[in-house]
Amino acid sequence: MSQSTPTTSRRSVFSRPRAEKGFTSWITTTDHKRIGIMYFFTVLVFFTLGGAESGVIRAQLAQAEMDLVTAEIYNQVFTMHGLTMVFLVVMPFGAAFFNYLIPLQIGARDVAFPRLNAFSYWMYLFGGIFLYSSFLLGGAPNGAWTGYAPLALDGVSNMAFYAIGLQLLGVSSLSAAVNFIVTILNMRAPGLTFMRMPMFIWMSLVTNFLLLFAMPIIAVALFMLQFDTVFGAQFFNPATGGDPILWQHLFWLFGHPEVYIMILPAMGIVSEILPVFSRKPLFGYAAVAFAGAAIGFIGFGVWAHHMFTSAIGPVARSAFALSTMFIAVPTGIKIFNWVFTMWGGKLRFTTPMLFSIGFVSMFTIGGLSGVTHAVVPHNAQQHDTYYVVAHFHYVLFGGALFALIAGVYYWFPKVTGRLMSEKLGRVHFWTWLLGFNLTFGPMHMSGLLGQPRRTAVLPAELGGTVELYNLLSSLGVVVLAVSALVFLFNLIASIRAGAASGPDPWDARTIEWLSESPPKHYNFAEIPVVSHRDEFWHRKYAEDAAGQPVAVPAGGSEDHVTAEAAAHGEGDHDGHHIHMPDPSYWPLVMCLGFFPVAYGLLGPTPWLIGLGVVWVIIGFFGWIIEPVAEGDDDDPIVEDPAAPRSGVAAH
Amino acid sequence: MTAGVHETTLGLDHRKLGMWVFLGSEFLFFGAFVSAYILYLDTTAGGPGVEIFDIPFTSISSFVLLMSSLTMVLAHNAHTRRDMRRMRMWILATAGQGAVFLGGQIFEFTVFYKEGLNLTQSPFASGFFVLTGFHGLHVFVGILLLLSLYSLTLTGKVKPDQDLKTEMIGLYWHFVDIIWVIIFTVVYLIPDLLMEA
Amino acid sequence: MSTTETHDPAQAAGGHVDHHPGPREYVRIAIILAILTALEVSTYFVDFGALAIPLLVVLMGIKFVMVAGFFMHLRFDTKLYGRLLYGGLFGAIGLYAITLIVMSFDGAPRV
Amino acid sequence: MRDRTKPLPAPTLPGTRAPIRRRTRVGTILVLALGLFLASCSAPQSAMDPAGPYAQGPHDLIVPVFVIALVVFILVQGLIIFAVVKFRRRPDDDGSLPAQVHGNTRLEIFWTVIPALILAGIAVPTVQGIFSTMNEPDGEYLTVEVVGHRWWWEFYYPDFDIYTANELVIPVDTPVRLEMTAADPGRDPARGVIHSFWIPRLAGKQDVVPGQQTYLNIQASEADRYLGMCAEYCGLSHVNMRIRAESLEQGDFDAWVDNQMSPAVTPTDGLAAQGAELFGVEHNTDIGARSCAACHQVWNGDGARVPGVGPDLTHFASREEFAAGLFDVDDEEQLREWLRDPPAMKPMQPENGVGMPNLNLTEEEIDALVAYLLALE
Repeated sequence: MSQSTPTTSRRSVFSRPRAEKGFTSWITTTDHKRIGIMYFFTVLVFFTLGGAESGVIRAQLAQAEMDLVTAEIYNQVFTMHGLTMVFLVVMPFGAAFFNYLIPLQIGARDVAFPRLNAFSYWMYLFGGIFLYSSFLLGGAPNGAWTGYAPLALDGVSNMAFYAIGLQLLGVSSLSAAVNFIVTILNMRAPGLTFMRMPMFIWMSLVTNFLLLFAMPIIAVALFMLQFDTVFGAQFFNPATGGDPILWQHLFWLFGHPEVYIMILPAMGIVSEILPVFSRKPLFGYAAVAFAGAAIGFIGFGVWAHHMFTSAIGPVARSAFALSTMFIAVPTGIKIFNWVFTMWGGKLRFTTPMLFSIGFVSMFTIGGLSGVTHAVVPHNAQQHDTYYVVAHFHYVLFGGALFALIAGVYYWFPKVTGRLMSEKLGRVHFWTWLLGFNLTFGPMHMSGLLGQPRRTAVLPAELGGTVELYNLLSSLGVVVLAVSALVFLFNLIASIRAGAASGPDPWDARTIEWLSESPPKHYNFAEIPVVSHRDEFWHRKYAEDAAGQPVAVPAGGSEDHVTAEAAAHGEGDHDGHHIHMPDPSYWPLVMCLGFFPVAYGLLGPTPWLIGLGVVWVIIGFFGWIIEPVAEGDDDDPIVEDPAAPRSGVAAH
Repeated sequence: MTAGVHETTLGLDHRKLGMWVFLGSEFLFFGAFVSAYILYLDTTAGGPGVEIFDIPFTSISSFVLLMSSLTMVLAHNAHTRRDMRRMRMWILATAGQGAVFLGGQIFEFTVFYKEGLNLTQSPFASGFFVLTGFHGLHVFVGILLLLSLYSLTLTGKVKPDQDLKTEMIGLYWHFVDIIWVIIFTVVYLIPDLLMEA
Repeated sequence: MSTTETHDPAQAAGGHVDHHPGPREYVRIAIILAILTALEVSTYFVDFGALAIPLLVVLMGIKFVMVAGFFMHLRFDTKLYGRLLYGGLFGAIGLYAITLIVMSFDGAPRV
Repeated sequence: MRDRTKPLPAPTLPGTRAPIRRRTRVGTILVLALGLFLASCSAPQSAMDPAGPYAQGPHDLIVPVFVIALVVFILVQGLIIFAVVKFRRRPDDDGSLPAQVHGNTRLEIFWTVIPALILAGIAVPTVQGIFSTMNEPDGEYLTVEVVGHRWWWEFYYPDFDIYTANELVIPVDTPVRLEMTAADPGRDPARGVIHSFWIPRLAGKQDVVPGQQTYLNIQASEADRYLGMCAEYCGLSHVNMRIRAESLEQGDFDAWVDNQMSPAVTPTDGLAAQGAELFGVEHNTDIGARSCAACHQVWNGDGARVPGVGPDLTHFASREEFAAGLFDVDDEEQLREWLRDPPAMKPMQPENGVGMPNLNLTEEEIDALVAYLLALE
């Protein structure tokens, strides 16, 4: 294989697919933007399922002693609601943004390992399908998303699906984490130092390090659970001296970083949007970045605050109370920095801005109720009640989801070249805010009034006040459902016929807006050279003699290409010389092999496991020996001196 | 070797950086199993405990695995010198020693089973078998990687100037070895001493 | 982090073997490792008393560092790799040590 | 500890309530937050309505924390609202950029240090509170052994050798230390799962773990009936695992103990005698799959009291409710329906070894058993 004539003339099973349009092009794609889009639409599907499950929950609890569904079904539904929203919605929603934005924001043409990236997506999709197939195969897991042993060991809990399904999703997250860490560390545009990185990149880096170190822990916990349930091991079985508390430690050693895995990307998104629509730089960039890193770091040291009522002693309770209170400090720093980013600005209330402000406001509530949990003696009253349910929905719905939706509105023009309807966007925001607070606000009260979580009916003995709050919550879900439909309609209508956005609809600050909208598959005709934080903004504005920023006339900045020139003035770069990773079947083929392995492990069914293992190994070999169209990845790429630096992405 | 390396931000190869990132996370994986093992050291439910270990036997297989790191690094060294004949020889030697180690582990497991220590016996037994079993799985994957590397050099798919591929597999192999350095001490030697004391 | 950014790429590139030891040194290191292992195993036959366990831990540490430093080339490669490896190692030791301490000394009594 | 009678008036927290009331005018959200305090007394299982020192202590700690949280909430939301109103782009905006402020070190240090100080202030009483709620009570206290089963609670008074179920009878103003574990079936921890013992008005919750012993202190200041529930998800019938604590004045409590310590009287004639025969009480062992005595103990004075797989029924009719607080003992029809098909009344998994199976009793058998059970005063 040489640089000049690719080997694509010989077609064989190992030839790489070449379709650029249609179904094949999507299932074989290694383009980070397409994978990001696939993540997003898969998330939408699972969000619909998880939302439907929450509808069942709230319908059952709308009034006391209802029996719309049996306790058996209810327990499956609330378990799957938790699993879906955590592992199949919020986490991969973040991954959708990582995929689409990280290369664009750091001035790269793709991620470090494009095929591994496709692999991560397929593992996510198949993990989700595997989990949901349990509904058809004897019932979904019903041991709650925390999977506490020994209840999870009981066959009636169907938790083998949980142990194996989450394992698949964990493989997806871990490989994605390696990929994104290498991408961010090693593929930044020239001049893009750490302290010039967009805040979303900072938060992505922290998040992926959290994933990197948290996923192996849950992998071990799940292996132990699976060995206990399927092969009769004794890790958590009290009968032979096993300790059920070990599960709780391992689960929350993963589970608390997981909380920050879900919220940090959202914080990154908000840190991008607020400056743009305030027309000011992020207030205290360094403090926000380091607070994010601190949250990630301390986030590993607070896990036992989920176990304050468990079998742990007063010393551990005290120590973890202190560390938990401590983590409120960096979180507070961030909130004040966001508020002061708006301070003195000229705020434009576009839909992404509304959702971002909503995030800061709602997340503050979740943060404050979080601090109250650290008051251990009273935590014993709040724990496992609807007060906790309210708290984590304020963090994950009012926090993470608000920001992720803000991100959808904000980067929609980047992805499609069109704008979403602002009018519908505003309707969506206000109904979303109302529905959200109506649903989860009353839960604070019903929890403090003694309503425990995970109850298949609302006991009448809790009293009329609790019933009233539950009815309000259930009404809130109706509002949320309507609001979600508005969003969905807006999304589809705007994809089809949204107004053209142009390359820079928001007067943005970061370099993803230097590329066209939607970006060409190689992202940048020429890799931008970065000399400032908020590089794109600095290319558009310069300071006058008085230090006041003024717009630079198009093409006027002496040492910079302007936005328009960068986006359109491709000159001699028409993309033909840019080598991009080729599509590949093998990530998909390899991932398919995990289906027989996973179903085989349920039984266990040895031949099915064997079939799957052989399949995976074949897929792996196909992967490593498939030809690379423009020369093997170890060969120097020299034929085009102006060729991209980042074209060296391993294939 | 790779022109591309000089063009990355840190001047590092993506794949090697990726391998190190992954290896860093593996400590969290094995660490959890080791912790469970330590926690359940005395939890034998009336079955056999650490006294069942045959330290001399395990020492020999540990030594074989340790020495496979030497042949691995020699294979890499030969590859960097473009000496593919030696490189293949050392690769085979490494895989062979890995196989000897695995064989020893299978033998050990069989003996333990016969003496009444099996996975379902006690938390101690589960901790021991699953920890060393997952290590064995890592060795097995390493052997597969070595054998495919070997065959790919034969077919010319891995070329003399691609010593990075050997280095990557070497990193993985050495990592599996240093994990065993820890396991050998923490799982076998120290508990054995504690039991005598 | 800034050190990893400013260092000379040529020094870090995986293919630059000029700084790496040759086969002779590798064999020498392996011999030392073998001796250390023999010393470890000797605790099984010889009674070192209270010193035995600290000795084993130190020997384990030396072996670990030697394999990582020489065979995995950490001594000759960019510091970032070492930080990733030891970051993972000490992170794991810290987290699991706390877990074991909490479970062993501040847990509930068995019935 | 303060004296309170039920129903309770508005909470009596003099120092803290006045400032809250003043802030109600700030906005509807605050009204909602205030409602949290006001409404908290109107529910029978409220965690904000302490009735004993082990609930009062945590309550006295959390109320100031709620107030601090409310102040921070008002501050932050106020800042947001102020910024949104004040700094919105005006219609007559000239398009110029606002001052490009990148940060302010002094401000940033300020909002790092102040929250840290506030949290340090909360941390001290928190740690004190942890130890004071978990330590053994000072002075004399009553010990009760608690076993969490799927899905009912077993109580054993070692001082009196009394077994009872779901209704925990305690003397007023006496600390009670619960020694808790979980097991299924019987007292075999093999298949026990984690539960959590929670009577909000008496104390916070504490998990109940199979194979381990955990402790919880409770104390009631009033003779009253307190509601509680299992608070850790424990499978199918988690919601149907209620707890009742009945606090009695010391004299009433002593009388109750005397009654419970006495053996059950086996009726000698009539329907109740047939019921006793069906129950299998005289044999007190398994005399066939449909014998009640295979699972339920009715101690008639022979031999030692031993816990059964199911709730102890020695003085069944002295309780107010059965099936873990779901049904009234007084309601004969509910008892009948229960005997007809227990899993239909309360989801259970007898095929999985937990819960009461349907014994396919005839109507005559049910009549006899009901008569017998209601005779077990």
